[in-house]
Amino acid sequence: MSAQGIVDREGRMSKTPRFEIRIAGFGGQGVVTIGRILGEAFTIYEGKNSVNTHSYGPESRGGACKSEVVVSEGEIHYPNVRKADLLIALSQVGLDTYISDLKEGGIVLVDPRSVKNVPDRDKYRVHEVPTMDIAHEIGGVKFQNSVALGALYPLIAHMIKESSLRQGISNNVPSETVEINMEAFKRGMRYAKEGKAE
Amino acid sequence: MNRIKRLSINSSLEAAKPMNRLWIDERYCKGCLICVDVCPTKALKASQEINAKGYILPIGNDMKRCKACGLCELMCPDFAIAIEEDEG
Amino acid sequence: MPKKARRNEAANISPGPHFLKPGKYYLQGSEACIEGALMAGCRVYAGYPITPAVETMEYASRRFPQVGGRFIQMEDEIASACALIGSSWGGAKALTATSGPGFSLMQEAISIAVMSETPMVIVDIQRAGPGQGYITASQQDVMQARWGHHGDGPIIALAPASVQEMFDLTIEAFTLSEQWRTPVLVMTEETVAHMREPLVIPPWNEVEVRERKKPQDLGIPPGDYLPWGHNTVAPMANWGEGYNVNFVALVHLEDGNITRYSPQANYHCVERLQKKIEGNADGITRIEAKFLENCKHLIICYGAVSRTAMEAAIEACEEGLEVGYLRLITLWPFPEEKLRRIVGTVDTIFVPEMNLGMMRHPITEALRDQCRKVVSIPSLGILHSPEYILSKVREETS
Amino acid sequence: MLKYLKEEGPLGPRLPLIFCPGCGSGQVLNYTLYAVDRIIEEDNVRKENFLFISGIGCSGRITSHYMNFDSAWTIHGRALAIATGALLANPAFKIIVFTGDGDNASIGGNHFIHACRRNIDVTILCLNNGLYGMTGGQHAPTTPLGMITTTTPYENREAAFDLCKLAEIAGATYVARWTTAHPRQVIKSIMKGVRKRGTAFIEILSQCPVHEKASPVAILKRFKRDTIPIRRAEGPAEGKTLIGEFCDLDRKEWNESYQEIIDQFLAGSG
Repeated sequence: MSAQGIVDREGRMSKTPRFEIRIAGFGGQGVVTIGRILGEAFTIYEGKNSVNTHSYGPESRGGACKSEVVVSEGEIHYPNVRKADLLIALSQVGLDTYISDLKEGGIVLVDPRSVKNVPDRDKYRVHEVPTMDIAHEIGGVKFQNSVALGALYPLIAHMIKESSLRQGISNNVPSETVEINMEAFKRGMRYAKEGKAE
Repeated sequence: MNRIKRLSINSSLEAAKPMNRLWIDERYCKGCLICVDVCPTKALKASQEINAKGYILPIGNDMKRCKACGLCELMCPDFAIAIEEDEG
Repeated sequence: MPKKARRNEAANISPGPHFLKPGKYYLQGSEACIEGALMAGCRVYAGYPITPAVETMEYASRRFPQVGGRFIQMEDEIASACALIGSSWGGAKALTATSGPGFSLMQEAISIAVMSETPMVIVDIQRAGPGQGYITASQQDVMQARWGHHGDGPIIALAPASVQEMFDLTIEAFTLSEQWRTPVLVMTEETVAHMREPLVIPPWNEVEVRERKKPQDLGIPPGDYLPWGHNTVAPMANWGEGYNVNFVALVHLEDGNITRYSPQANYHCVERLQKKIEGNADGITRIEAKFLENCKHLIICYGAVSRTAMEAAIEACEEGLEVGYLRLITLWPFPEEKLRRIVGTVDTIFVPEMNLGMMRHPITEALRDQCRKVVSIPSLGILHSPEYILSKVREETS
Repeated sequence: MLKYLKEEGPLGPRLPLIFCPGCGSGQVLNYTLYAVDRIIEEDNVRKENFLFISGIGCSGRITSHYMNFDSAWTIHGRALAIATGALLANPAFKIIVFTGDGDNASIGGNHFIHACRRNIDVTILCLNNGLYGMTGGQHAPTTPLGMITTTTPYENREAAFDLCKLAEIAGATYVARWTTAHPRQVIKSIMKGVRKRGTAFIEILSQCPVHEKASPVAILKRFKRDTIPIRRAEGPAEGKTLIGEFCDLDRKEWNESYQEIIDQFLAGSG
């Protein structure tokens, strides 16, 4: 957490510390869904304030796409990420574009299937999870977002309960796919903890 | 409609993967696999692994069967498959 | 949002189970806009798909029938705006949402609505222009909002800066459109419409819902009814109420007579419209000000950019630069007197906008003798970052 | 037909196409270029005479920045108005308009019926995928009754146009319907349309895998299964969509007729 809290003229804490998350990849990887689930989980189930924004090109598939979540105890003015605490890069372009915006010692989660050159390990806390492959094994690339969330959980467990993430996922995926998405979440988490998915 | 003689030359053939009379350009192919389905002699098939963009590309199933009929090139939505120029 | 405790009659449709229960939600700006419209008693949505206003329309297509409302996807934006006019005079509160290209198509219908004093609400989720531009955010339609429709004639335009305000200001838009019998524009950006943030739905009876004044309420029988007369805001009889209302948008006398044209009639007809809105600007408009006491410089902003401006103003204060913050919640009618009253004398006024400088013109005109210099801070296709605004402030004030 | 596309521009690559994997738009572009290639070859028409115009939507993106021709990517639904203008400046243009079911029959409906009424020399390729693809799967004037889309969550309650009937009634002199699964027929129809002086309207059922949530191959198979050529359809089409050529008439083309007015003056001035 970056501490920049100040008391403004009216004596109100108007700028509270922010935890900034950015997810980057290409259209169809669930980048927007991951952002929405994280935002909802932090706000509805953890009682924090959060702003989730996303931006993508006109392409429904294949175009570059990013989603951001800013989490804070108090008011959030500027809605976008300023210097990310956590970067999830599901594509090489996503990593290359945003790695420079990651704080020193920030966390970066990459998918080695599409990210070939891994970021500098002593500058950032790098985690590699083959989210695309794991999703592919249990049913298709469209479950990649739940795998990524599972892989992400151990890294932010100090800020959010597993149940909040699970609840966020079940609210934001088609009802008939909740089960597979939960399985995807479990495998992503297990891989992050034990280095293997099954 | 005679055999499609004037074939489109994939001008950047070096970038494409040669497969005995067929070139597939991985920069353009999005793994829709229409070519695999329309090939009358089943010369193509879907590969097993996914590429960096998450697509499953077509690969040769049995390229000896390929008659260079051009149906795959005709039906490809992304100009990603081309038949080797016919010297004859 | 004006918090007057009044039961939410909402055109005598008791709040059905499908209103969101009071409490905290996590919605997208587009969704909050629709929830606000429903809460305000809006029961007709007529729209056409255009990025980035699609989510608003899709959410409306799910929600409107749930509360007995009707949703339609018209053949284009011209048709959508025309449908709003029909729905309004048919007795309903009507809404649409669009973006730049669609907003341009709607201007003729808006002009007719201004002349005929037709209440309706249009949400413009601005994207980069001109032409096809791009689908990212912008504030490049704010002058079109005022001057886009042909001819004179005022308009009311609000600028929400958060998901909560997409809810609150849509309700306020309907309140103002019914109260002043005028089209009201909600000028937002792709940023706010697509942003997800907490939204608090207040207890329903705290939501001020206003209905248009009707001749029946004032005891005016059909024979004596002047559709464009009686007082500053003429009561509005709707079709189907036995008042034989002849909707016209030609220059007309207060009873709707269009045969006795004269330059005087023309002047009176249009000047009356202008006075109705511009003359009551002080009551209609709202602004938000912070850190203004003895500030040396001032940032004036609106909409999504105000989120960055607030962060920049706070950090500027941290650096000892005396920078005040003022946000226009209402763009049109331009709150000139209010600004002159609230802003003392300052050195430099910074106007960050997601265009090449538009609202800086009325700002400059209003405060020309209360500041040394107005500096425009433009950004196209992307929301200003705090660093960008701060760098401009430092540059000008060093 | 890659030779008719610009793979590179002075400031960088122009491909791959923007379309989703397996989208019909790319196929229609390819079929069109095959037809144009044959016409340039057989009728020795100059490549410079061809003009591709499109509106907005997925179909609009067909005449994007990679066309190795003169092209215009214009306003939603207004391609035909712009085409009309082009013909007023130069009646010799061979104009092909790419449009979609929404672009053409919803916002562009008025220009569509007037172009047919006037019988201006243009070949209209209307990709009909039954929905709005670019903006995310909303219903269109061609969406069948009962369909669920992102703007008809409780089933579509509006009847759909028959675009070919509309074109025919409005006055188009060549009207045909095919699907992307009938490449040779599409190519032949496009060649006929370009060669015909007058309004040629060719509706092409085109797949949208993303919003139909089906594989491109499955939809192409469905196009083959659920359509029946007019020749073989004696009785009612038993729920199948009629494909084939609906009309091929001769009626004076707008410019041809207007030229008669101009010629009077030229003749008069002797």
